Amino acid sequence: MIETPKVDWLALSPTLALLAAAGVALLAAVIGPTWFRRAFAAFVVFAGFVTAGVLAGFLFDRTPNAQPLLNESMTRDRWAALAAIVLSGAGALSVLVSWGETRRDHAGEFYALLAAAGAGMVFFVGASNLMTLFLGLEWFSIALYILCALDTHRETSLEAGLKYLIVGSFGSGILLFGSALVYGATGELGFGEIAAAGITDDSLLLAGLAMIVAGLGFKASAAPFHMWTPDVYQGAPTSVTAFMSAATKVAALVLTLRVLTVAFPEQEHLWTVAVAVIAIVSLAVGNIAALVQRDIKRLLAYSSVSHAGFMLIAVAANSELGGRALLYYLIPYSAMSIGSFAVVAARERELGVPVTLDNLGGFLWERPLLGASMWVFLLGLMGMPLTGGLVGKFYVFSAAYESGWWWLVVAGVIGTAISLYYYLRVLLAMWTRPDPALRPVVAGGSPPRDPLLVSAVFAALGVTIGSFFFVQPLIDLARDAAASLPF
Amino acid sequence: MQGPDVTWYLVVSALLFSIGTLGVLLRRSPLIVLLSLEIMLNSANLALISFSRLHGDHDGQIFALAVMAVAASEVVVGLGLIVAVSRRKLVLDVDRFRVLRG
Amino acid sequence: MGNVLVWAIWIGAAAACLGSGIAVVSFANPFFSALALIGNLASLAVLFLLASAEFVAAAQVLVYAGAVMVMFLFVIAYLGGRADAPFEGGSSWVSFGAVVAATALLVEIVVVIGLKAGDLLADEADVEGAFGSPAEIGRFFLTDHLLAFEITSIVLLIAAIGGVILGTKTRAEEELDARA
Amino acid sequence: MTTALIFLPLAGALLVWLLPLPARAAGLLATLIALAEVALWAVAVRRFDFGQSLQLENHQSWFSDLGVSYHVGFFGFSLWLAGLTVVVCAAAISYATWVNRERARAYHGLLLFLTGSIVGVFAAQDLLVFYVFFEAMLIPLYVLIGVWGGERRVFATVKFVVYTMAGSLLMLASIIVFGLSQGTFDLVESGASSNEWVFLGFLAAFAVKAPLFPFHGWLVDAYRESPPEVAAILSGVVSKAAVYGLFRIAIAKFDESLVADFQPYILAFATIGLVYASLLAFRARDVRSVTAYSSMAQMGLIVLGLFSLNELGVNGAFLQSVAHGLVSATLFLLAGMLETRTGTSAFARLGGLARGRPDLATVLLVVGVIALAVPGSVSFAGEFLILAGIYAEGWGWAAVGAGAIVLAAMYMLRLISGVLHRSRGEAVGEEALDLRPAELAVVLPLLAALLFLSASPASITERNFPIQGSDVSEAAP
Amino acid sequence: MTQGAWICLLAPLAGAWTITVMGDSISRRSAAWVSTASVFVAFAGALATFVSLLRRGEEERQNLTTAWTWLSTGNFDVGLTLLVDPLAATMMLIVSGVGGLIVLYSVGYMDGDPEERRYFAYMSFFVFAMLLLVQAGNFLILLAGWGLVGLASYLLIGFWHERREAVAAAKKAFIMNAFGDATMALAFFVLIWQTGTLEFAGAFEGAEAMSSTALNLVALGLLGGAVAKSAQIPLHTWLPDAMEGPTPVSALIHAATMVTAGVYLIVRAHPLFELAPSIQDLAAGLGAITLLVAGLVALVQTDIKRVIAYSTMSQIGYMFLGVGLGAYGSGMFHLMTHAFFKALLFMAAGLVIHHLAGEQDIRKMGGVRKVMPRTYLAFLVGSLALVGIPPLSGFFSKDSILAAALASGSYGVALFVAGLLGALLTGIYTFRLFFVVFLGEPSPLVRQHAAGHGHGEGPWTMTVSVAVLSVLAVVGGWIEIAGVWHPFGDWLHVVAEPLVEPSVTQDYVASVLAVALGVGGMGIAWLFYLARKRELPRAAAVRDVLEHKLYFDELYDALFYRPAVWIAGIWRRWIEEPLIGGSISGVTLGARRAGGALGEAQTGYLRTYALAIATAVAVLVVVFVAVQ
Repeated sequence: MIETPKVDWLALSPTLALLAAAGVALLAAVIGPTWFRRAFAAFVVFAGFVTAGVLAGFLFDRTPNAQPLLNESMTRDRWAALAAIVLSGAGALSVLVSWGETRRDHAGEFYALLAAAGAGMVFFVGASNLMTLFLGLEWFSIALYILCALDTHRETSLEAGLKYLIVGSFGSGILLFGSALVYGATGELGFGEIAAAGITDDSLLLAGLAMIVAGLGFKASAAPFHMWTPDVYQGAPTSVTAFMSAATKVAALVLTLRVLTVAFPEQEHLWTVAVAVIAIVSLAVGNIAALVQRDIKRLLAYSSVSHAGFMLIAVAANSELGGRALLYYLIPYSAMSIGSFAVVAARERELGVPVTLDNLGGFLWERPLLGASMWVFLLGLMGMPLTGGLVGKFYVFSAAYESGWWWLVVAGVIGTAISLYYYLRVLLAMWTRPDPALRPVVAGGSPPRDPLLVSAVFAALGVTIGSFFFVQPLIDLARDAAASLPF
Repeated sequence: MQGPDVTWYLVVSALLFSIGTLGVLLRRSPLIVLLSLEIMLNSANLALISFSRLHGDHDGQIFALAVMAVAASEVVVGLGLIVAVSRRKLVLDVDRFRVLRG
Repeated sequence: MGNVLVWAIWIGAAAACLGSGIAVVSFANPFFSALALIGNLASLAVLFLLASAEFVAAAQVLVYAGAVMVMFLFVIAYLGGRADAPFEGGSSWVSFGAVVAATALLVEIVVVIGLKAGDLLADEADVEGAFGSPAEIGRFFLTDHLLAFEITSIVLLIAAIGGVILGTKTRAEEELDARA
Repeated sequence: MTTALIFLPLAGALLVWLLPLPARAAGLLATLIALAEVALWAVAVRRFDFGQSLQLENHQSWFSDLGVSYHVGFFGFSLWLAGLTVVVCAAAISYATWVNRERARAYHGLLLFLTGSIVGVFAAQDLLVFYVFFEAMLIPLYVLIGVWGGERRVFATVKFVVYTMAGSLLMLASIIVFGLSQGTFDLVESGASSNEWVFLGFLAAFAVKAPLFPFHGWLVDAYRESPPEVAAILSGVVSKAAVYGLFRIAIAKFDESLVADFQPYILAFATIGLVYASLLAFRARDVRSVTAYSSMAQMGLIVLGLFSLNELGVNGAFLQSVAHGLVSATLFLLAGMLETRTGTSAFARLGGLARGRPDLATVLLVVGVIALAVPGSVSFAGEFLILAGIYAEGWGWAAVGAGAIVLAAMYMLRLISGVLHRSRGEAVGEEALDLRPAELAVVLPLLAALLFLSASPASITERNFPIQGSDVSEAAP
Repeated sequence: MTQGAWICLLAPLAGAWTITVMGDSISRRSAAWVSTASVFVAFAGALATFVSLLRRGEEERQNLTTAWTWLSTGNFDVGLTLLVDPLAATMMLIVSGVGGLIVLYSVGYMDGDPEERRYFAYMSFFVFAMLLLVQAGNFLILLAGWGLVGLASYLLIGFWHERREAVAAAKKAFIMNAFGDATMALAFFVLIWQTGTLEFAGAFEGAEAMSSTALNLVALGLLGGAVAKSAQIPLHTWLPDAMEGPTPVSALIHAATMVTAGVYLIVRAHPLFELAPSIQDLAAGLGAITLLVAGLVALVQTDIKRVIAYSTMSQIGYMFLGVGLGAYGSGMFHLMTHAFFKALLFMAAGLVIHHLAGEQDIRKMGGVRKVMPRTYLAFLVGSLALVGIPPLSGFFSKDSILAAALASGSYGVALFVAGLLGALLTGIYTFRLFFVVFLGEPSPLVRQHAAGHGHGEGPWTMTVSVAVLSVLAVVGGWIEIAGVWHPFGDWLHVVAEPLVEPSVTQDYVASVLAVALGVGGMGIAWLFYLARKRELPRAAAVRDVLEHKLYFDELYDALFYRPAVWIAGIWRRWIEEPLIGGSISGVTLGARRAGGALGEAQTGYLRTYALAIATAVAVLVVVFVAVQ
């Protein structure tokens, strides 16, 4: 007779909330009347994300110290909980952003998949053995593949979906083989057990570790595993891009740090250096490649690559301060990237064409509020004052220096210096006179009254600026969360 | 156990893995690329199973089963995509998908 | 005696497996590739069996070689001639790099395995007959790896939805076609 | 008090941005806010006890784990620099109102934002706060130059950005190293560091901002392309952030032995820059370039004074900072007024403006004469103290500096004659009017301040440092 | 008693300020009168000061009065301090008195000039600056006045700013003086670090303890300033050009007051010079050289004002000679008389120029006496005084200097000879000018202007002041008669104890010789220029050199100006534009190129993306396994 294991429902509650939302939305999409599907699904999924966030907060509160669940299938700790909060926030904002996208078919499914992807990430950040890691990864990846390709009438959307699917499966195949090797070396799947196996320099283990790092680096879109990023970000529906740019990074980076610290403490001397090098490459590639971009989504994609570099610096620090820095950085970063993509979406809808440096002209004068918000977001990505971006960089560099990586600090500084150039091009482009040829056409409806998007932008704005003034509370949260990893 | 020991299983899986890789890297038909991906996943499965045999615990086999499911899902989505693509009367050739670049 | 037989089967399976694998990536026509893959999966199932993973082997044959590949063949048939694509090409350095990278990976993994061949991989646990039996697997799925089990179902569900969504023609597409 | 002084303009900026006012009204509102800021500063001066060191402090923990806190306050000298800021910015804003720049709301908002952040720089007593304001000061400048500038504005902006940000990011790295090794980022609590790389990092940032000799690539284009009032703020005030930083951080927060090691090289670069810029100014082709190079030369002189490391020199440096700030601001504003009349500031096409334009002639003459440090003027007092101070470090420095003063006479007189004297230039039409009352109202206060200070420079030098008669290492907080 | 001093200082400033601020709201005439009044008020203040000083005993004649601290840091501070003592009082009287007369003269002279207001504002400002200079109670304030007079002279030389030459001359004057200011400033730095103060008394005390090199440096620096300001060789080239300014300006600034400031400085700072005797001798030597060279050059000049300008240089050479030898009283005495007669000469010349509608070339003049008899008289008086014919003022002052030279050793004798030669030259060039301009037959130009302009030889303001100065030029010298009485010397005694006391015999020897040579000079001039008994010697080379003023201008041009321009050009072409300016554009270009390359790598082929991943993985694995 099988004694069914005791399941900690609270630990799973955020995931379940999102799954439930997905299910309801899906049902609505199938059975509800047409006019009713979209609104209902959107509302349910938004509510699902909010609930998940609240539950995650509750979880954070109730989890003073980490507990492995179900024979280390997953871990209930504050690290995962805080990440879940950020993810839920990102998801909720993306829902608001996506509302304005006039999608006549599959609207319900769209939101269902969004919720499903969110659920996958929320689960993923808590995963703590190689199997759940792989499954969680595939869970949200597959959802994202579909979302990217959802606008089947747009060739770019299809192209993005196909590229993401193939390259992504390739990456996860490598991750999988790596996991297999690690399993072979240790005979264990759970992170803690792998570390407990106490195998220090086993070539199987190391090869597996290398492949796992690569697989996770792929999801975090760190160079040289980044090349799918610009294409996919550009081709995917903008709201999906917004969600991916924030959430995927959060999930991937948070779990990367967890795997590396929990499962491979003995190999620290290897993976810190590897991560550091990857970070530098990402900084260089992301920033330099962005210099010549004219398509804003593409430019922001490259900038997200460079930001992955920044956050990997925090990972490479491999210290409690590093974890703190990573979690802090993720909060304003998510807000800024979602916000900026939201603004791009708004512009795109009123022009009916992809947004480039040229047709961003005069945006600040036509849409002062959105333009000003875009300003703040870009300044934040630059790491300028009055945005959390500055404090985030500050923490990351501090962590790097504290761990003795002074050359990472230098690299980060240089990267930032380069990045200013292209951000500034966008900033100044918004000030230039509007080109009469680019009067808002009645494509997405001109100008679309989209209060939800605007409110999303303002929420992101609030986080971006608030995280600058109220560092202490955020840092306290981050400290508690980072405390649950073994540094 | 009878027959060759685990090492040889692993060699085979390694060979399969690189064959799959080659397929992904070389072939231009998305269908065949998908098939090659399947081969990669299966090579991993082989490794998992032989390791689980080696250590004598079931985790590897469980993992393998899960991977099977995942592989199936990937195939489903992939085929759906391919169908959608062909619906748009686009040539089924991954090298033709380069509107997005630079 | 039996050992020799096992050896023979193993070698045959392995050879078939590798051969069919090569066939998959080298056939010009996806249809044949798909068929080759079925063979590949089947021969893999044999290897699984030899590695005392009965249930996995069975699943491999039923689920994989059965269901999935059939779906594959359906799609290929549906696409008809447009499924064919030139063998390879594009920029030559990509092909060259591909070969180099793949062989590099192969060599590395083999070397890694070889390094361990002596100690770790030599002494395998001896297991009782029930090892890998459906009952065992099922028990694990319901206890230790409950989550994994559930998640696979979720993943499959999502994939199914995706298949449906991507498979159906949207109104936007229809308009485009109408315009064309 | 200090917080109010910093945030009044920032809040004003928000107000100007948000209120849907017509251009003129927005400008007037901005001007009023700027004047209120000046009044507030006057109150601060009244409250300030020049016998004491750091005052008007506001302290508020920001994030404790790294020991960063919002800590602002004023010393005597920084209070003067802040005063310079508010006055010059008020003049600039009112001038912008008078010339009625397009998109006035954005423009004036940016100017106010600039004002607030500069004041913040001079008030900052925490390294990160300093960095924050230092950057916040640059953002509006980028826009003001890049959007409202001349034809080659983008080029100028890019240069400016690349230089300044390279500098200030180096400073960020230095700040992090300094703060983490000191355990706090508070400038008052932290001790002196002895890490020369950190020192060089700070030095680079301030050398770019000043600018010092090899780091001035952005100077001419930025000063030539930006709107006159922005150039006025840029050269008059923003460059002084470097002075404050050099003194408050590079000198006060590093081991005397370390500073002493670097002193000769810094002095050498400052001197080279002084002569170099003076000669280039002497050959420059238009008013703006002359003013640009001259202010570079002045910064070299000020740095000489700072790194004389004795009270004469440092005190003179701060006096000269205020003097030069007022002078170059006025000169750039005048250049702007010239351009509105003649459409150019090139000497080749100017000349003869003195005839029939007494106000313009008088104002330009007085400012120019003060700029060349005619004995008895405030800038003369400043340069005299600086050179007297640097003389103690070696008569050679003082000799070169004195020579540079002669060069200053040469290029300033060239500027004055090029604009006012000789036969009328082709760009000068009869319709080119004398200064309008509004323009006089903008310029005369600056002029009055200069004349007052010329009558008694001591009113500043007596109040820079609490401990009179001590050597600067004590005067330095 | 110091109120007088303050009134004297501030009245002109107030005048200048009023005119500037009132602008168009007062008429040009009233501006002129405001200025004149302000200067005469200053004169009254000076008189009051003088009288109150007289009332006191010898030793209470030095009063300091401080308005406020001007500049201070640490333990070093400088007040806005005035020093009222006999020397200052004398200068105040000369400056405000002669100044008053000249400003009054300008009222007529500048009548009708469109920018009269500016002119009179400048004039008052100059008087203020000059008074600040002579009343300064410490070196820094003295330097302030020193610079401000330079500024005023710049403004007034370039008053007619449409004239390119005028502007150029003004710049030249200012820059050369700026050089002098710089050397003085350097001297002050030494003083500050050696004595800790710039107060006269304190500095002089502290100087006792200074090393001789430091002292030499200080004295040299001061001398540099004095030489520049007083247009002594080698810093003299600006003065002749300065004649581009209106004639009253030349009279006031470049004859009577400012250019003599160098002499005043040496007397004021005589303790420092006495501690650095070599430098003091240098001063005397420079004076001697200047008086000869200037005299020679004056022989060939054809511009009436330039001739007088060179004579000014040479007369100041006498003064330097005197104070350089320590005959401070004599130097100051000559300064005063020279102020009288040289101002007189300039203003008389001004009358002529004014009458001839601005013509200054003496070759176009002649027989002016016929049309301007009174001017002729005045000019005659001035010339005689200049040559030093008894009993006119120049006689007494110049001879006391020569006597002092005679009385001070072999070096003195050498200088004495130079002085005598100078007297000869003075005679020649002065009367060359006089004969050519006034005697002989009226030239066409003169006849053409014979009718005059309705007001005889000039408006009353001009004639009156000329008349007053003529009287002074005659009687000015009688307050110091060698061997008879010397109140002037005693008056200055407290301030500057002279180093030499020539005996009466030495006095008489000097007088006889000097007068003889002066008369001789007049004779020679008569021979060549009036009686035309002899042709001028055709020493073309010499004449050429003299007409080019010994090529000083060309020399400085080649030495300083051109190199500066050249270096600046080089720097701009080879450093500023390519290196400093180009660097950034190079960097950004490179960055963009790299970006383009990366864009190329992003081919769009998803197979390359996969390839990138595969390669990276391969590398990672190798590294990990290899390093472990």
